Amino acid sequence: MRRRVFLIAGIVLVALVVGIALVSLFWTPFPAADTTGGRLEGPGAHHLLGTDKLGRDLLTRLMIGARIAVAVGLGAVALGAVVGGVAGLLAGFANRWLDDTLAALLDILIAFPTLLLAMLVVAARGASLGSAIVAIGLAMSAIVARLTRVLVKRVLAMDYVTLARTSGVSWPRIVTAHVLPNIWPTMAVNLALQFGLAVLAEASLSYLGLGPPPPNASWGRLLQEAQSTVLTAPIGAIAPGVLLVVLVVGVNLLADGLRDVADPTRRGHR
Amino acid sequence: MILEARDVGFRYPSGAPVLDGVSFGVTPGRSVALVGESAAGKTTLLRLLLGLRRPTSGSVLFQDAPLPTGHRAARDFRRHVQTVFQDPYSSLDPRQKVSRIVAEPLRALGFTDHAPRVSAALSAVGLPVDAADRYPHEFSGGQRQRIAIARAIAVEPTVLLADEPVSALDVTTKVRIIDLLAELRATRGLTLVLVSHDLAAVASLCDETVVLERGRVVEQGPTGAVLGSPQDAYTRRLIASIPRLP
Amino acid sequence: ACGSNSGGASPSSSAAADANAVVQVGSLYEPQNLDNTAGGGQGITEAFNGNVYEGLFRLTDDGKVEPLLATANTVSADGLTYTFTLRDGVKFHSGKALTSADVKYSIEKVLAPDSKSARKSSFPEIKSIATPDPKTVTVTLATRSISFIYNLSYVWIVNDQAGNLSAKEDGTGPYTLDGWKRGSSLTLKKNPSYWGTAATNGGVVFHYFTDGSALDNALLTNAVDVVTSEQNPDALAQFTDNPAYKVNDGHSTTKLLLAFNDRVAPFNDVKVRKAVSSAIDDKKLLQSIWGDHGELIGSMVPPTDPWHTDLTGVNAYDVAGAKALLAEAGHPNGFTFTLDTPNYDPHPTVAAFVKSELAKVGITVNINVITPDQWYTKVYQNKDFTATLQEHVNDRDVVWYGDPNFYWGYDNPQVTAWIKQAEQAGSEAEQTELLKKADQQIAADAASDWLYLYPQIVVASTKLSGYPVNGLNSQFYAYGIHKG
Amino acid sequence: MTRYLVRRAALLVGTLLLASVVLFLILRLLPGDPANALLSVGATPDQVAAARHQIGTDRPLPAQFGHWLSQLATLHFGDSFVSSLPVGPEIVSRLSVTVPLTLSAFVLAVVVAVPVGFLAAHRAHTWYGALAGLVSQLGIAVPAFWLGLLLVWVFALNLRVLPAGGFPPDGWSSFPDAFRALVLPVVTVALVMAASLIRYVRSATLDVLGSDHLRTARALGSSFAGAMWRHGVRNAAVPVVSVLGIELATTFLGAVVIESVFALPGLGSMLVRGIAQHDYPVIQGVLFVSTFAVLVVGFLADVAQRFIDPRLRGGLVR
Amino acid sequence: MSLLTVSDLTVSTADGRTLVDGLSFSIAKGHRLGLIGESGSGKSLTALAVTGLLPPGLRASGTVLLDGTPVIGANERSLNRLRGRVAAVVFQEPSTALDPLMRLGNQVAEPLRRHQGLRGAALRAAVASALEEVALPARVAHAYPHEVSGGQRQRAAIAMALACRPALLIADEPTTALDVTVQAEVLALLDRLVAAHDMALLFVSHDLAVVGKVTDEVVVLSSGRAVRTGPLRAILADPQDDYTAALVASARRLDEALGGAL
Ligand SMILES: Nc1ncnc2c1ncn2[C@@H]1O[C@H](COP(=O)(O)OP(=O)(O)OP(=O)(O)O)[C@@H](O)[C@H]1O
Ligand SMILES: Nc1ncnc2c1ncn2[C@@H]1O[C@H](COP(=O)(O)OP(=O)(O)OP(=O)(O)O)[C@@H](O)[C@H]1O
Ligand SMILES: [Mg+2]
Ligand SMILES: [Mg+2]
Ligand code: NI
Repeated sequence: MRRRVFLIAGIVLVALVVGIALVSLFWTPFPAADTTGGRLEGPGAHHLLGTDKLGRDLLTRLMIGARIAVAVGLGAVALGAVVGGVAGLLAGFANRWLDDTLAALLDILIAFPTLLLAMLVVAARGASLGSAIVAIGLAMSAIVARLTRVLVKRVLAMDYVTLARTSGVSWPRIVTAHVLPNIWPTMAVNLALQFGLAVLAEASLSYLGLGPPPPNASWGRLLQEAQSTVLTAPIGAIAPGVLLVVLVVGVNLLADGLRDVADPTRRGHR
Repeated sequence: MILEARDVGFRYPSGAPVLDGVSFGVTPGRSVALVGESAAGKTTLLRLLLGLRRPTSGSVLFQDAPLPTGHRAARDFRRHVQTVFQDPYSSLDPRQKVSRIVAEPLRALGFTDHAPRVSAALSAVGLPVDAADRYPHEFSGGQRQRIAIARAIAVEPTVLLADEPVSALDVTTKVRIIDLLAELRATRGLTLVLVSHDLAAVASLCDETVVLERGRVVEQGPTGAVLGSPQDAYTRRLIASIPRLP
Repeated sequence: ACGSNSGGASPSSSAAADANAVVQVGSLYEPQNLDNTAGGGQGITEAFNGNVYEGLFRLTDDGKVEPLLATANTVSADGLTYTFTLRDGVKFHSGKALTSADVKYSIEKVLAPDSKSARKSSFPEIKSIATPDPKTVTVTLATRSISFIYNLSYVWIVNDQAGNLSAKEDGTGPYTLDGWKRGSSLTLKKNPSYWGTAATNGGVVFHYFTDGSALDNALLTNAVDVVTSEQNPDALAQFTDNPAYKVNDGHSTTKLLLAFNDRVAPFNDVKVRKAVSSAIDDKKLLQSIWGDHGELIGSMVPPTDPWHTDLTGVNAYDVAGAKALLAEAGHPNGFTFTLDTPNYDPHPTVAAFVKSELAKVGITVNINVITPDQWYTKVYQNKDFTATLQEHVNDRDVVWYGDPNFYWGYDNPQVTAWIKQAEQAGSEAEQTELLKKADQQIAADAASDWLYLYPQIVVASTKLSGYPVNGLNSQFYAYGIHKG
Repeated sequence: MTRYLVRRAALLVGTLLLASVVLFLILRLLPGDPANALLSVGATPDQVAAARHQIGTDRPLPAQFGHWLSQLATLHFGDSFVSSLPVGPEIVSRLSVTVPLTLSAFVLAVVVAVPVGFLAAHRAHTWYGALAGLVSQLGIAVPAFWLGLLLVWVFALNLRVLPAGGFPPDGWSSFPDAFRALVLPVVTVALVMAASLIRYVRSATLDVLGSDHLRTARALGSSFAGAMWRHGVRNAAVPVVSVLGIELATTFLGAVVIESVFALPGLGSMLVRGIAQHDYPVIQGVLFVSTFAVLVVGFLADVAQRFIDPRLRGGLVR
Repeated sequence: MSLLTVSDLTVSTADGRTLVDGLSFSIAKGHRLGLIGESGSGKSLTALAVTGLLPPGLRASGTVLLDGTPVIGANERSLNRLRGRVAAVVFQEPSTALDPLMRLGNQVAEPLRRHQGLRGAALRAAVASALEEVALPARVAHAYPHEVSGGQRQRAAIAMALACRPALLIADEPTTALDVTVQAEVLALLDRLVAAHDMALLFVSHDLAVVGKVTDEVVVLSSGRAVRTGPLRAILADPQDDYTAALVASARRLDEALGGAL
């Protein structure tokens, strides 16, 4: 019962942010680049949440930020899951020598900070939303790969995999029929965690000027800009943070809940 | 001989020899038991017979030819030889419905009529039709073992290799599964290779018995002869250990 | 219109001041190393200029050049030979007495091939430096240079025996270096054997921050006494409302430019440049970024340069006029261009504003965010850009408009000639006159769009007095500060 | 165990070598000219060429790599391109902030996370357990610098009990000041770290609570606390230790933003500056040290795990 | 007076399912009782309820008196005094019932230390003799559980349970996971030790033949209910109810198959 409550809470929180992001594609209270408002206006009828230094509508910026947060989270997680998942699968199946080498390489990649990767990608492709996603996704893939490797090895040791082999099931089919379905519940929960970390990582990349270019500011950038005006216009600093927390917590609850509902072994009683 | 081990020796890459000069064979329609205490190498031998591992020395023959290699060539072998394992929990993928589990070898071996074969196999092992739509965790240990057997017989194999298929079950269930296997043997002419240390099961199911001790065959012959007048000290000890009803 | 110089000029009652008190200074500019000819950067100028090292001349806080280690100088009639007499009794911190050899060494150090001095290129060609006696230095120039004395105020006189000064110092100033914790702080101690008036405090500690809010917090918690350059106008409220602090609004020389590439279309057309310049509401931009601080400028010359004239009326904000000009230039429906924007503040914000303003006249701006390194290679060296944003920090840098090869590619032979003549002028009045003409011309040509002049805000505890408030050339003279 | 240690240490050295090659190559892949950072607007082409020659980036790559490796072999990290000062001493000086910061935050995080995670598992069905879970969820979602700013606002600006930031100029020689300077940053990092640790401790505890051997101990008269202490802690430690290793390693450089918020002269800010200026010796030096630290921590975690869990001692289990 | 009295024991889940339903039996000092039934019939839960060790989420009601002390509703402290000293348990799965991280000698030492207060050399001697009692070589004391065979693990578990000389030994399918040969040895060992120390025994199994090796009296459990109680021989001769009849028939089938072969 409590699981249901958490799942529903997760759906509501994520739907809220995703809804905002979708709406922002068609409609925002003001155009993204509009600077016609006054400097740091408080909330009012015209600007519902007030404006920033340049007179941009805060609600508009938050809505666009939602779009970026969702894009960064989904994009980075998708990239990390694919690249990391494939690398982890390879290591999981590899012979000992290859496995050791891959594991050492993963250790090194994990030791390198995301920041360095981000600088590399930005230097190669220019600062953009895509670059941020690629950088975060690549950094994430090392962590995903490490986890995948362990999970894959565990599944491969199960009797049902041996049985599949004795029935002449091909390796690719074993991967899609047994390995992936059995690792995804754990992966999903971890990827949800990574989703949150990706959105937070984008915030610090934006902080260092490596995020998407203006006027499409992410929440991280909003937070950073508003940090200097937190005394005069606190909403600007609080609102993006709250949305960030809403999204990250929502995604985690959603993933936990989905696992519980979608995983047959957790449904009903034991 | 449909399946035969000829002077087979084996060691795992990271260990001491497990099998040493093992020879035995099974003719179509007969059943052979491999008995021996834990770590004697029964499961390992089974793996070799299944072609999951290659013997370090000697050879394994299927229909008097070496085990085929390669995916295509092995298909015929796989169609003829199916397996049931001891642990009814880890041998069923917890995230697949029973229908998919049973259909897996059908799909892999190129059968097209999945649905009728799945329900035929399920009813052959005495499971209700609606079992197909459920997940393994919704079944008891005995029922799971039936699912595993249904999976093995769905492709109508000629040989069934079973690794301790009843050891994890309680007495009542054990008897039911033994009956089921006996029935399948009778109705389908199934050749059975049974790995077990449970001599009651062996006595109920197998024509011949091979006794393994630490990777060597110490005794083999008709089950009645091996159990009735054991020659080897280990076999005698094994028989003496069996608890009997008062 | 802003700078009340009370912080610097009038030390209040020094009765309460403690001559041994240590002044805690908060700054955002950490030195890279301790040598301004080896890439020490803005930070080392702030900490050492006038405090640890001294030049032959000193640039005062209000922009005047006065003699320091030189007591007198004479210029030959052709304006090519300068003779300097050195002050008596000056000793380096290591104890050695100052001689003309040190001066020759120090000037040559700035001009050496491996010198990374930002001033190197502004020096005129020096033919020879002679040291007829230990107290006299004679410098012969290849061409006349009216700015020579001014430029010398940037040349630190160092001990010619000192060797590599990247991690130590040997100057003549009122303080000696006591310690440097990289990434954190730099400590100066009063020099007990200073040749001149001793410092009015016991020492200075510069604390370095990378985050403006952290710096403000340090001031609020009395961890520092003064912030050399406040970057956040919105944090000022907490100091202006508090009697324990004083906010000083001084003049800086840092100009924010929307620099066009004047070589390429569409900005090779003066009408387009003028249109863009007058389509942007600089006043609103300044107000947005800096609140009530900073000033508008109409050209490259800040009010502290002697040749300043108020040109804010040229190409003033006028959307209708801008549209008309665009139509005249053949762009009635505007056009699209890419704005190369450095990735650090305030550039991205300003870019967003420019985009929004130009949208009103139909011009579409694509913002391309780049790193400082990319800016240097792409824009500065390869001149591969259409328009860019950049801040120019130095004073007296209008002269760049006289160099057609400079990155913005402004090429007006008349202006080039004026600027060249100005440097070779016989008097400062003549120089000023010529540069004023050049300045007016570049404004009229809208060579770039000068968006605004940064404020120079020094915030200090009211316990402090006698600190500089203008921070010209990033310097921060600490020797006159009283702490009570 | 000794044989394992030798093999594992050899692997560590191999990985480190591999890391230094990867590191060097990645940096040279970065477009951009390190000489740029040395110069300002107004630099002449001669100055640029002179700068390139001085820092050696005009030499062929293998020569540069060989030079760096030979320096490393004698434990020198070279001179910074930008400041021309040796990198090694600066790293050492910054480690004197980063290491205490990371380690004490780590210890504090463990001290917080273990009891909370344990209670969250032990009382999984109560409001208390749910609350602990929720708090850790929130902790993961809150950006670290937000938390830092909040702590500064409360403890430095309002209560005035701790400094808002900075590190004393004479470092640890004025111990009380240095200690006070690290309190808030340590708490910030620790809370963020604890939030994710709680989850791991909780699940490890759940596993242990359901284990047969704990039940055996209890069935033979051991109290719950006694059984937990003698059997539970060690068994729960096995999975947690490996996570701890990764966690400690990522915090080592992850504190960049925190260093900026609290104006601490740590390794993270040195790296950020190095990257921004393309100062290869600085980046290489910092990353080499941090990679080394991360790998050593991983090594220690592995060894600790094997020390705790005899089942792992069979072979080189990674 | 009986050592263990169970009356109307009911175990149910939080959502109201009844797993053990109104079970009653008693064991007198020095007597033995077998608890049999097929998988899932509630045998293990009964054994756990008797020692107050039900997993969280399950509730017991009814009365369980161990040596006169009520177990259900008792506080931890008094239960800890009963466990090990009055009643000790050997569980089904020797590979998980022992702490994988602790040497067997230390595990055996633990109850000795706790209940007999032994330390140092005396403790080491007691451990050695406890191991000797279950016919384990002394070197096993230094081994970890994964380093010895399943039979040896189960012997160690028995040694732990016997270490404090409990008045009642509860053995929950102690041989199900073992080889027949090892099973025979362990059963013989149990039989001998229980007799030697005059302990009472509650023996849980699904195998009538195995139960028959150690005890005469049995309770037959089906779906949590006792369907039959009495001497094993009587039950074999006359199963009465359907469930017991099926159980007996299965056992006979296997036994006869063997008999035919031997
Ligand atoms: N993958 C493996 N790698 C190394 N050694 C193995 C492997 N699998 C089994 N062994 C070893 O090979 C020997 C024989 O094992 P096997 O599993 O064949 O025995 P078994 O007769 O089936 O025993 P049981 O009755 O316990 O199932 C044992 O000593 C075992 O430890
Ligand atoms: N913690 C639990 N929560 C809910 N149901 C449980 C729990 N533990 C056991 N059960 C259920 O209680 C019933 C009886 O379980 P128990 O373990 O006592 O059976 P058993 O007779 O010991 O069987 P086996 O021979 O397989 O050990 C089973 O249906 C089982 O699914
Ligand atoms: Mg086996
Ligand atoms: Mg049980
Ligand atoms: Ni003014």
